Amino acid sequence: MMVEVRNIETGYGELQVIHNVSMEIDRHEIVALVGANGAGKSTLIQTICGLLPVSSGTIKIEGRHIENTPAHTIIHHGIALVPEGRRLFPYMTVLENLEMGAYVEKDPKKVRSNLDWVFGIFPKLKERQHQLAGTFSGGEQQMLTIGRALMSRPKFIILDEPSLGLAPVIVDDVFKVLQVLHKEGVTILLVEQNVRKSLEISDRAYVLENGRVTMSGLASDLLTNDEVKKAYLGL
Amino acid sequence: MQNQSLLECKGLTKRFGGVHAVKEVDIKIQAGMRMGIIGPNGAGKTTLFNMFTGEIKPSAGAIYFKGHAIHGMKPHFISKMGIGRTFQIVRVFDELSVYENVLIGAVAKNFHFKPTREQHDAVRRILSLTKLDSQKDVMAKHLTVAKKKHVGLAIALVGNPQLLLLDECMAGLTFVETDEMIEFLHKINTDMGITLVVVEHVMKVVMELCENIVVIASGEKIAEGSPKDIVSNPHVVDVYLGES
Amino acid sequence: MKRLKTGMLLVTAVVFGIISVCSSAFAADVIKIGYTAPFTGSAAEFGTNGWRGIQMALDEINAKGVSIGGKKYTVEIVRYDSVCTPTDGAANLRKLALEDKVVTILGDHCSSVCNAISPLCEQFKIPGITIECAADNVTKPGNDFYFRMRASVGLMAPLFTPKIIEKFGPKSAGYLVVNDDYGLGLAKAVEEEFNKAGVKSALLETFERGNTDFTVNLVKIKQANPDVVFYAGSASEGAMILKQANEMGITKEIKFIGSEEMGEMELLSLAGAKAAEGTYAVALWGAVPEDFAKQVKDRFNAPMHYAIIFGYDALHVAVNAIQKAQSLDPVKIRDALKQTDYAGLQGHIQFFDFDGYKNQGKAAPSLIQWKNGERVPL
Amino acid sequence: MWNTNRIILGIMLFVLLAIPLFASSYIVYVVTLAMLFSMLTASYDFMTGFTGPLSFSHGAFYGIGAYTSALLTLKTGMSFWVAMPVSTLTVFVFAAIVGYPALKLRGHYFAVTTFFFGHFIYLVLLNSRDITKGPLGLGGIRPPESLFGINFGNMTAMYYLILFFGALMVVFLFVLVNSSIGKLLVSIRENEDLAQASGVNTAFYKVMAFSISSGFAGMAGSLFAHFFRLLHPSTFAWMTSEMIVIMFLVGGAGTLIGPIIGAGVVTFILELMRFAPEWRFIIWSILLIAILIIEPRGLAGLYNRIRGRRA
Amino acid sequence: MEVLFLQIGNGLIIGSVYALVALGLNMIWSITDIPDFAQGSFYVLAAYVGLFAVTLAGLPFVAALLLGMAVGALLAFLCERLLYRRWRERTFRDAARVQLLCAIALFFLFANVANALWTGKPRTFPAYMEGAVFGFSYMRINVLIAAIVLFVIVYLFIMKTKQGKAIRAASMDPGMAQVLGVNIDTVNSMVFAIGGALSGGAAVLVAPLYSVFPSMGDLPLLKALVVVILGGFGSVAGVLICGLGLGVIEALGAMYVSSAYQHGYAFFILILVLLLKPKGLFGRV
Repeated sequence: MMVEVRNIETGYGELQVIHNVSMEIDRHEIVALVGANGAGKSTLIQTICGLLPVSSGTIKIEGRHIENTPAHTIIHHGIALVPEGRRLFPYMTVLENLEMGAYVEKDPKKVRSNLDWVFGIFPKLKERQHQLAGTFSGGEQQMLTIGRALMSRPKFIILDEPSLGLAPVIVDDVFKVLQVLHKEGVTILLVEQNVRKSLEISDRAYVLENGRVTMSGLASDLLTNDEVKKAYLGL
Repeated sequence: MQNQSLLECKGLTKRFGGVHAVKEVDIKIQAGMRMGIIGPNGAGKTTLFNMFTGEIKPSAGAIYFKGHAIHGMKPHFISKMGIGRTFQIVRVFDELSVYENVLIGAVAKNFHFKPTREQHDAVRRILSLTKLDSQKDVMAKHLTVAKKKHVGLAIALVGNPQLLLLDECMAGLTFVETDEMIEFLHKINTDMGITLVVVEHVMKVVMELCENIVVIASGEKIAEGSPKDIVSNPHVVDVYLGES
Repeated sequence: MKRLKTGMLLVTAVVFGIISVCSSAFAADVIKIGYTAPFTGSAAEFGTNGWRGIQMALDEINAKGVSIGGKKYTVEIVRYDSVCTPTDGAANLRKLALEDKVVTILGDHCSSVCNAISPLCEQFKIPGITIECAADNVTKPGNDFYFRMRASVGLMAPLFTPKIIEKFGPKSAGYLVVNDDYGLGLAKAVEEEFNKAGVKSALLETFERGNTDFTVNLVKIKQANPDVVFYAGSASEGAMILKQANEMGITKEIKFIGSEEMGEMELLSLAGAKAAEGTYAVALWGAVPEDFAKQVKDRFNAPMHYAIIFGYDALHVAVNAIQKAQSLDPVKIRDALKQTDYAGLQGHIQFFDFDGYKNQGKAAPSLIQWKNGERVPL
Repeated sequence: MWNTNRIILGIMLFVLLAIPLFASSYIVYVVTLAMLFSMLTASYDFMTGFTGPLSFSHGAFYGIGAYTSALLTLKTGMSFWVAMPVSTLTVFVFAAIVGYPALKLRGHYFAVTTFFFGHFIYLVLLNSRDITKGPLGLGGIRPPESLFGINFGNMTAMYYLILFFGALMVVFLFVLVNSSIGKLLVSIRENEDLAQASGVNTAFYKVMAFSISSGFAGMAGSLFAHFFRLLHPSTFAWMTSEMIVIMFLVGGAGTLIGPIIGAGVVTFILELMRFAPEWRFIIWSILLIAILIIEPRGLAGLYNRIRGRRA
Repeated sequence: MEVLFLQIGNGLIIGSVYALVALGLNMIWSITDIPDFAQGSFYVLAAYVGLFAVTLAGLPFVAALLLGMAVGALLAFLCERLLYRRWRERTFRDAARVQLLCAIALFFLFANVANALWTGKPRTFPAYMEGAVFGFSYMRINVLIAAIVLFVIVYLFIMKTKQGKAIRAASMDPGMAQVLGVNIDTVNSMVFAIGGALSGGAAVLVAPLYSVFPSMGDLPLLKALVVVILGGFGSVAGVLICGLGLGVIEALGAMYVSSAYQHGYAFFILILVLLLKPKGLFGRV
């Protein structure tokens, strides 16, 4: 098992947001996490990334506990995050942003080869590597964010709303990239509003409602599930 | 008054730097209507709202409320004219009790050196309407997100607005709570005659609540019509619901 | 909770420390003399020197003891910080006079504070002796209880300006002064005397206490090019000015005359002999016994300074008056102070009433020139 | 809370009324200064504690009030009883003019800007020698003219006069704070955007709070001028403004009574340490840091914690 | 003409001191949101340490300079570790104010410690070099040169090195930087240490020109605060330009308007700039 989340409870101060959530992600899987705004998806992700402490429960990556470890050590476990809203460093160049992605990599040769790999996936970034990230368009920024996350050669990558605010054509590109990554053997947790699209490319999915997992199963099953259709597809 | 719309915007445009957040949008909202505005995140819905309430000045275009041009006016002035709003990221007066939160809403609209008996009565009425009376002495920051949304709604309602702008007021609510909220909104629309404009993601809400829907994508209005028309509009399904 | 505990412990410790120190030192047969001076803030250096002089005198006095009516007493100094602000000075004086019941008060060093405490001395009928306040108005509207040993700026100026005019015959003069009562007061007095003798005023430059860079002022002086520059301010700022002026070659072209602080030995350690070379200064003391200078040097590692001498003399004057009065009654001490005729380190000390001044000493200042690191009297 | 406040204020008033009956003139003097500082911190709290922006220019308004009042009585022969309201009003208007552009700045920008404004006022007081006599100090200020046969030349009368105006001001501020105005001010502190969207003219209320608070500082300044009868720019330098902020935070922001007590406590501690001239401010800074570590919300926070634990 | 040249030169030299103190302050402020008043007292303590290094230990000036920088860095580092960090999480509303107040308390504390330990008497820092050119002594010119060298070093550090990039990233988005493996605690310590080193360096550089005394840090600190706001957060070049510019404006203002208000011009400029450009002249982050 790549990721094991067991019975975690967490929240902000006195406000509990996540109630007894468990989740498993196997190696080389794409798992979708869907739910309404405010259902607790972002909170769950922040907890996995160490930005929020858990009040109870465990999180394990490849059998090692990572709950309540400082956020800056999480990346050593092979986890990378593509955050909601992209959160690039706008006054740094594309190249610098990518280098930040490999911040924990000490070997410059490995950084170089990771960079070549990312440039291979996103050739456009190579062309414009000296441009400031803040001057990019939304779609380009999304590509850069994914590229930055890949720079650490993660085993497990979490994408938080990668299609947010992007034109449909660009959204397609993003999802294509995900499939490429999947083929390269990266485990993916995909948090999406675009429920239909994400279920289409995922292996399995969890539905989060009000801080609790209410449904889970194969993505193809959920896609045809009437309740999901009604709640998230509005049909 | 019959053929004059309550709120109307013409050619409304907002540029941030070189980017068009909102581009030449025309919308007419008739009094008593329940209008929905939908669109993908980043489409410019909240920017549109912020221009209606005066928080952002439009780059071009005009907004009329009850026939008066209100673009460029200060938010507190627009608020006093009868436009209430709630915020996408829920905002309350954190370290004050729920009662005080709502009382501020009343006092801000109609200033008396000491809040009058009528104002206190109005606050109590609104609190029971929004089912907050049992929690009226709780400090607002200790409430759940759902309850905070009610407080935000109560602050807006206590000022007797003619038009209420609701920015994602369902986000984070359970299905049961959502149903209750829809019912509540119906009630204030019919009983109190408040015109509603909602920005929503949850399609179910828009479908059940709104008579008329405007779809916005990349800052532009791409469709307008009844819920049924919108759902069957292939263009809308493309950009908003995701193509199949 | 642990945080709270450690914090509480800290507070208790500090408070307890304060109380224990406060309640000590209530021995019998002690004459208490108050001292208010700036010990912190930008004027702290003045208090430091005064306190050195007082400590020197105190040890001498206590070695012999003071006998009143055949009873031996030792002297104790109660000193408080005035931070050079009038409100603090007034609080000090009230505390000294009413809580500590001192018989005489020394201080302060800042004229603004002296102005605030002098009426209080009269109100509480307790004699006060200022160490070095120089503004005229300190003793001018004067009262019977406030004394000053040194000549005020208005008295000083007529005493040394003729020497300058006689020696250099300047046609124009510039003024570079610290922006406070002392600097401005002295500049005004000197300017008056100069103007009477037909010396034109070229420019008046002021600077704030605590300033470190004076190049801006010096360039302006260089441009105005007066025959002499009169500086009024402390040695510390004066030293920086001399260093910076020397760099720009100003002291070679324009005769630089400093006020009394610039005639102090410590100028050498601050500015260096090279920067001071050839400049002139007003001097408040001629020579002190060598062993006294050596003692000061050994004890505080400090060069001689007039404030040390003034502090030393002030305490001696006060104790002499107490001994002469043979009483610890402040009013009797005041009467004895009026009769003071004491040969101090700074010269002969007497208090006079004249021209609206009251209890005013008038030891005449002299002029010196710095040559090869020596004070050479003119 | 309102009731506890009333009890505390009542006890304080009683103690303050009684102090001159048995204490020495030194104590009376120190308490008078503490009362003036309490007036400053309470009025400061009205703006900063209730509407939010931290400012470092309160000492400057104190100084403007003091010099205005002193100069009016000295140069025009105006009576203190006219000069005090006039100087209060002057500071009020002046603060409104300054505050309108300045309050558009947010956060530390506003704080640092006010800091320099305070320093600038100090420089003006220092360098306008023709008017303020600058560093020579403005002396010869008359005590307030006798009223109802009370001669304000003696300190005890002055003490009661300052107590009277201080109490008046505190009552006035309490009434304001407990009125709708107070609620609107707090709404700005809690969430400026929501307040604006709810119909609060935030710009107006911020400037109003700033002006009222500065006006009262001016009034305290006027009282100080005629109490101490000698003005020197150093009394109103940046140190004073910082002291006000420290007393305010030690007391606890937004409680009105906290800063009043804070001013007293800080004055008391500093007086207590007068015996150690060189170490006074060192001990004081360490104590201050210790207070911040124990209870960053000040005395009011400590009180709430102790009460909360017992309950 | 010569006068103008002299004044501009003097302005640049004073300005470079402002800029040095402001650079550290700017980095600290933009990353931790603390206006670290205590920098003014690190300035004082570093000057004393430099002084003792030269007079008591007989070290050469360069060694004293490095020692002063090290002491400044160490003190700033300790203050962050032991004090400011307590309130970093900002779990209550007044946390930012508490940090500001703590900074002011530290400023009081260290300045008074220097006063108590070494008295208020100014001390002379021996000259380490003789001679002058165009009316500027070599020591004076060195201040400007050293300031620019330090600026270049800091610039290269934060632009080119990995740690520098981490600092920049943390100033733009601390949460994201953490997720990428940047330890925010380390970044904060580093920034404070750099700030302390720059303040300390500035102090030792100018000490031979002036004197060493407990309140010597007041004016540089005040001016540095103005420079930080004028320059805007996160711009090294902005700080340098504004620091030097403020120095020159003060010198020219004192020359042609009035020297009594030499230290008041900063205020005018600040108000003017903030009214026109509320984010400072070069601000971006």
